[in-house]
Amino acid sequence: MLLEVNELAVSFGGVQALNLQHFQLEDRELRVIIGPNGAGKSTFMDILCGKTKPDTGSIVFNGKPTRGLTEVQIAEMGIGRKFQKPSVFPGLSVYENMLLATRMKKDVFTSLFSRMPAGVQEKIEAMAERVGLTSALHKQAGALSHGQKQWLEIAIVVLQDPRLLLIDEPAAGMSDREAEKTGELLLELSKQHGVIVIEHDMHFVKQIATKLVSVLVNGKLLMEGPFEEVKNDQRVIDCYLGRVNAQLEKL
Amino acid sequence: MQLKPAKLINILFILFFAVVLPVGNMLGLVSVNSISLWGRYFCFAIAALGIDLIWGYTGIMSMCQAFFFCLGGYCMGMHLLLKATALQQQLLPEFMTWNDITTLPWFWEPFHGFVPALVLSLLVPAAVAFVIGYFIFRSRIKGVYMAIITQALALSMYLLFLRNETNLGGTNGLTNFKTLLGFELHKPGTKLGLYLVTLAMLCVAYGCCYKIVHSKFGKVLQAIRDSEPRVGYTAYRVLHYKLAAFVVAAALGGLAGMLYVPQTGIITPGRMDVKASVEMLMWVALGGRGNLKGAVIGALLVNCVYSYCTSVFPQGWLFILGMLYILTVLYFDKGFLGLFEKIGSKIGIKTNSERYATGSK
Amino acid sequence: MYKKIISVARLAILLLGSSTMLLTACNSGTSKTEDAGKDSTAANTVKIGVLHSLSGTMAISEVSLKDAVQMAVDEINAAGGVLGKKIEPVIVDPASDWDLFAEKSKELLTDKKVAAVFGCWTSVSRKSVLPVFEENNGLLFYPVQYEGEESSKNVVYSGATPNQQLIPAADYLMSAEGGGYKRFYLLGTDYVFPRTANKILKAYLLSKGIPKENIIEEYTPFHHQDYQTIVSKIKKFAVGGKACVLSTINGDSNIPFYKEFANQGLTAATCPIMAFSVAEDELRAMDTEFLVGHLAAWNYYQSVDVPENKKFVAGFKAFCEKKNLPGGAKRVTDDPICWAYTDVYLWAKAAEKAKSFDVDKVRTALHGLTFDSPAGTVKMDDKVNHLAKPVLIGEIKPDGQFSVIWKSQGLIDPQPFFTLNKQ
Amino acid sequence: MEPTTLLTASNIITAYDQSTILWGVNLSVLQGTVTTVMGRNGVGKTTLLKTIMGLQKAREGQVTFKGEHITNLAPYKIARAGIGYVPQGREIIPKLTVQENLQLGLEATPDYKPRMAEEEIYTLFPILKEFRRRAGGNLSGGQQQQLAIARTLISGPALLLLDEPTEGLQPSIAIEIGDILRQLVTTKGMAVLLVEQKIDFAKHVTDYFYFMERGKMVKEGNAATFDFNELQEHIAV
Amino acid sequence: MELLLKINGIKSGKWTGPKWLWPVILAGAVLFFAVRVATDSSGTYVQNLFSGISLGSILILVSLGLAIVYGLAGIINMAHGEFLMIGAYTTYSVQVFFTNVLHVQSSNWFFITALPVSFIVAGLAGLLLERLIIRHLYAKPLESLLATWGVSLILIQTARSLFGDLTAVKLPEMLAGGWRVNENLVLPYNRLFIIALTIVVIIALYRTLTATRLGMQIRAVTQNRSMSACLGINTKRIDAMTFFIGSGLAGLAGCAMTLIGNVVPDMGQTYIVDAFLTVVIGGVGKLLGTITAGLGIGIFSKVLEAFFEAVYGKVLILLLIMLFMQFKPRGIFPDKGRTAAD
Repeated sequence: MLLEVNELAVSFGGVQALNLQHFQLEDRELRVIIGPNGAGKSTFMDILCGKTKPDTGSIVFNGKPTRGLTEVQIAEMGIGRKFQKPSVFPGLSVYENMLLATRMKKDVFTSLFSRMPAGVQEKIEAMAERVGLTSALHKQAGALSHGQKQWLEIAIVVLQDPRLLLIDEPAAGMSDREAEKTGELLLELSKQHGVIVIEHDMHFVKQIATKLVSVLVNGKLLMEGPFEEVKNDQRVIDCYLGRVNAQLEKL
Repeated sequence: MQLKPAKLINILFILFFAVVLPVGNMLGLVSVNSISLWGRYFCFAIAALGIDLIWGYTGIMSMCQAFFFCLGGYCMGMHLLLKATALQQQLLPEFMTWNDITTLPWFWEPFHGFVPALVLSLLVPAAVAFVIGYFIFRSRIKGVYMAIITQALALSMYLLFLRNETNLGGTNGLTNFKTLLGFELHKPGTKLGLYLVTLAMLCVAYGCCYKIVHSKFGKVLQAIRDSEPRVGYTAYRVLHYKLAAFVVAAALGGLAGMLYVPQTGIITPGRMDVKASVEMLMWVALGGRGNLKGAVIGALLVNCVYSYCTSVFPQGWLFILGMLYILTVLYFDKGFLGLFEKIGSKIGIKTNSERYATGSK
Repeated sequence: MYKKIISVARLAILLLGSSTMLLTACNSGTSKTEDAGKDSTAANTVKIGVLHSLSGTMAISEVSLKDAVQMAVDEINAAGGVLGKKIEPVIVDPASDWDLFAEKSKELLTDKKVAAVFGCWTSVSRKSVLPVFEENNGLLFYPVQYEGEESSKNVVYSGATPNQQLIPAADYLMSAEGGGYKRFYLLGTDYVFPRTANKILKAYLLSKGIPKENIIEEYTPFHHQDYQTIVSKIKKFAVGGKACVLSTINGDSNIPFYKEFANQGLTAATCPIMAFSVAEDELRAMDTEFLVGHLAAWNYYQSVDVPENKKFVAGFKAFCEKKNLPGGAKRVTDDPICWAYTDVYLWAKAAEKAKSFDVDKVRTALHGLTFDSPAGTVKMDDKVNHLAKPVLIGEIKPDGQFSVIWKSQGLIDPQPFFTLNKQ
Repeated sequence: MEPTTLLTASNIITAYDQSTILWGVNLSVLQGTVTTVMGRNGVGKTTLLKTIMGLQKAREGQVTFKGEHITNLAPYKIARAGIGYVPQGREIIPKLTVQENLQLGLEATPDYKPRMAEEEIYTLFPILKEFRRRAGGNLSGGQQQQLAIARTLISGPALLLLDEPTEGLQPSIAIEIGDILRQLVTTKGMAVLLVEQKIDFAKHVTDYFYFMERGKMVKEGNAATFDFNELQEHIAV
Repeated sequence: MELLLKINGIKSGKWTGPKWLWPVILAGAVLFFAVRVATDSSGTYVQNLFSGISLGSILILVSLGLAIVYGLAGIINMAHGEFLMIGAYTTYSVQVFFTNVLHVQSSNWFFITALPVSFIVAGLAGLLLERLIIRHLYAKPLESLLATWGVSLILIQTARSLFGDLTAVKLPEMLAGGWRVNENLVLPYNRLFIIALTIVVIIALYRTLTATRLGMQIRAVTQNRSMSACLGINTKRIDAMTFFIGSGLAGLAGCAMTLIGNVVPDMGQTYIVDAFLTVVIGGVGKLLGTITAGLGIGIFSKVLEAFFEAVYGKVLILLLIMLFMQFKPRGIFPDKGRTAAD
């Protein structure tokens, strides 16, 4: 078990944003989380990566609890996060962006004095190839298009070589072709890493949801199951198509 | 190929200040006064490099850099004053006598020797910066809060140094220095020597900062400026990096102050009031923040303008300086250097950072 | 496009505004260079430096001194100059920045090669330029009362030494005529003059048999504005009777202090303040009702009744009006202004006597020189560059002037290094 | 009588920095109708409304309202011209009371007088009357939604822009809001431009549909003739 | 140090100790003071308390304008102190006008006139500044800090060339002297007036912000700029109005300051850092926070000053503030919620 979450709850200004009874993820599993806006999907990721401190609950990652740790400590344990709004280092070049992310010793003195470990350059170039940024390697990251920034951020997260990747809406702002490529990349990544993806685009979900899909509604887990089952679940259809359904209210 | 004009400028700069000016001085074309003026400007330029590192590259607006500058200055000043006192065969510096102090305060003791003074003038500001920085960065104070807190800190330290009870000379500060390592400070030769040492230190500081900025460490600093949370998620300890940058900036300030004192002949708390720190920030803003050359040029230029205007427009220089500040912030957010580049690109010269500008289109 | 026009217009307004401000500010500055430059071939003029802050915190006090120097220069030039040469003042602004004082003095001495420099107010500025003058053998005329403990051959100190101001004031307060005060609150701004002054006063008072517990010493920072706590302390102190305050409070802290003093119910009758740093110029534009009856000790007041002074006061007012200086004909003279003015004459007289502008010769000629200053006849000491002069205790009147209530017998010799046993 | 065209947007191109969101959108709203734009997340529906409102500058194209150009005018001018805007997330001013929030709606009127009496609004939304002294930020989502609509109604706009009004609302309130919208359109002759993802709600209120994909209108038609099965396919899976 | 923090229930900048502790400490301090005041025969404590409230009210007066300007526009106005100076010089000019042109002998009238005039003059100066410079720096606090620093240099030097020297304003007759509580305790009328003025200003500002159309517009724009625009509010006009009020308040403070101090070109500098601290500690843009912080700093300073000398009191206060920011890096009343986290 890579990740196990129990009784996780957080509220902002009195509004319950997340109230998760139980959530777990196997190693090398790709999990898709869907749900309407404001369902607490991003908040869940914020808590996992340490950005938001939960009010109650336990998170056990790789056998170790992560509650109370800082973002850096959690990142060091091997959780990488890609945000909904791409967060890269706009002032640095694409190459430098990737260089900073690459897994190596990251303390002050190493950064100041050590030479780059062998193989990093190749690793970065290979990754650039993979995400289609080879030609843009020496461009400033701030000058990239939205889609390219998405790619770059994914590259940054992957280069960190985390055990668990948290990917928030990777296909937003991408063309169908690009989205498909992203999906392929995610599938490939899931062979070595645990991956959690938040996504709205059902085409994309269909492509990558090889195992389980979790549905979050109003901060609670509505259901969990294979994509076909989720797709045909009446409650899920309701919450995506807006048909009135009393079951939703009982949650 | 594109690096060439930039390198050329560097070489011209060093050539002019390291060869032309000193030779001119020896030939009697350049007055000793201008030599020591430039020597002092170089000190400011070193401090400006530190500010550029912490503000321009890391994006932390520290408004107590002048305090670090003064810490370095005071360390050197204490040494010089003890030497001068010994030379006059007195036991205590003059100001202590009229303050009814009979024995040398303990914290003056280490400054009898030149080497300890040298080391301490770098170490003290660095250590102070470490303590302050630790508490500030740890509680994630940033942006405006950082600026105001450091400003308040500078103010309180300024008030403290003004007091005679601190045994650092009060308002009058430390003055009446005679010799440095046996050289008489007022001799033109010593002045030229100090000028050259300062120039050399400026070059060394520039070189170090250049290395820092272009190392991975420097990239992390810029990353912190651009997107601090992302740096955390990329498993860098932001606190450590900020702290390191702050300490280096403080040490550079200390170095500058240390070199400044023997050339100016006085160090007073007036150097570290609220105004002083803001002015230091303005040098960097005017020169072009986030660019080491900009910091150096800004410091040199603003101080030239300051010296010139206070002589030529004794009552109007504040308007000139104030206007310069406003216009810079409003119109050239990349400072003089940005302006030069704009002009340069118009007439077809492509400089190093121009590449970024075109890249962003 | 529209936006562009707006922004260009804004730039134009900003530039226009700044240049007009600059012009108005430089107005007085340019007029002086015109005056000086009228008939000056280089050989026909002799340069002097004027080193007074025209901006920054000290400008408030120092600008008047610059005006006084200029007035003296104009008068001397109108009378034919010195040794047949017109005086050309080189005015720079050290901007209340002590480092800049050193820089500017270097510039004046080495680059501008001036014959003498008239300037400085604060001790720290004097200390800052002192090495420069000693290294380059320049001559600085320093017109402000100071703390002593210093006597450089390169500085002419025309202001009072401690014994020319503090001691007579203390004597007066302790005398039956002055009120026979027995309890003293020494209050000052925290810098070298008040510190030294209070040290001297304390030693002197102790030597006169005042018990230690009847002397309180306290300092506030520069620009201190809030005197509530201190005044309430004084009030408690004053309850014991026969108490007075010896104030070396500097500059802009005085008004808040006096106002608080009056508002908490203290008066000159119950507890007078003897000030060593409050002069007419500071009281000029001010509501003086709080200060009436309080005392000061100086060597000169505008109200001094000698013909030279009448001429000087009238001349100064006319000068300020003619030059369109702020305040115009309402300007007043005071002790430092008087000495700043006198300094130029002393220098001119010494140069005439020495028949040279050479610093060493002028200095030799200065010694023993007498001059009919606005304060009366004063005499340069034979050995040190200090003036022997009268000491006057004045009481503040409602119009911001002082009425002289006590005058020393003859001239008091300067004593830069104060020692108790000599008194 | 043939209803007149109230708002037209022609060939609108809008971009944030480098990425273009709207690629030449055409749309018109008739007086007294509810026009709905449907489409998945991120196709540019919200950007379209923001462009009409002047919050986002159109790079190309024109917006006309009541026959006058309002392209890229300052938002407050557009509001005063008679367009009310209820954004996604409602954007209630959180620390103002309900009543104050309502009063802010008057800013869009030239004489600061309500076009719809406060009482009338309270009859439409009785819950607001009950909570009128509460801070807007303390209301629940549905209440905020009602407040946001009421806030624009008070100035009597000719056109109401609604951005996903039912998002996060409990169904009963969603229906209520739909009913109110219909009521306004039929009794007051108001026009509504609605942006929605939920077909059921949209179907309930809409006269004319647009379907949007990747910054362009790809399909339009009358509510009566629109093929909803195809649409459902598009939106859901 | 770590240990100390742990004992106090403080970990990584966040208060994890019992919630009731702060109120209890506060109540204890108040109780302590109350007992001291009640048993105080010499008037020292009342005097100190009064001094503290008086200083605090000055700080509040100076900071209020700063707080609303920062809250609305995100501008750090380093020239705020200079608007105070403008207000003071306006008062001085009004006095000169009354005595020299109108020949009014009573010194009460000029001051009563000067109060509104200084508000308007400083406000207009602020409006001009907003039009020319600030407008382009909204939501860029650090840049605005530098630009307004330049403005402050220019304003100081302008005042110096216009007025030249140390000036002071006559104290109005009605405010001379003090209220004699007992032999040891005199509360000066001018300070009582400033406290009263501060209360009036707070109430007026509060009324303006809560009960007028302008106030509602200001609050709306402060909280949600773009939505306010969509509702038909001309946000630029509101920005200008806010700047007018903020600067005007500084002018009013300047007018009040003439009661206790003199009028000098750089008088604004004396208070500016303290004012910034007040705003920051109060929680940026929170009026209640500003008021609390102003009073707190005022009283604390005076209490400390009674035990230490003025300078050490000040240094100590600054250190305390630094320490305070460790636990509450966003002030007494921080913005809550998700957005405040980064």
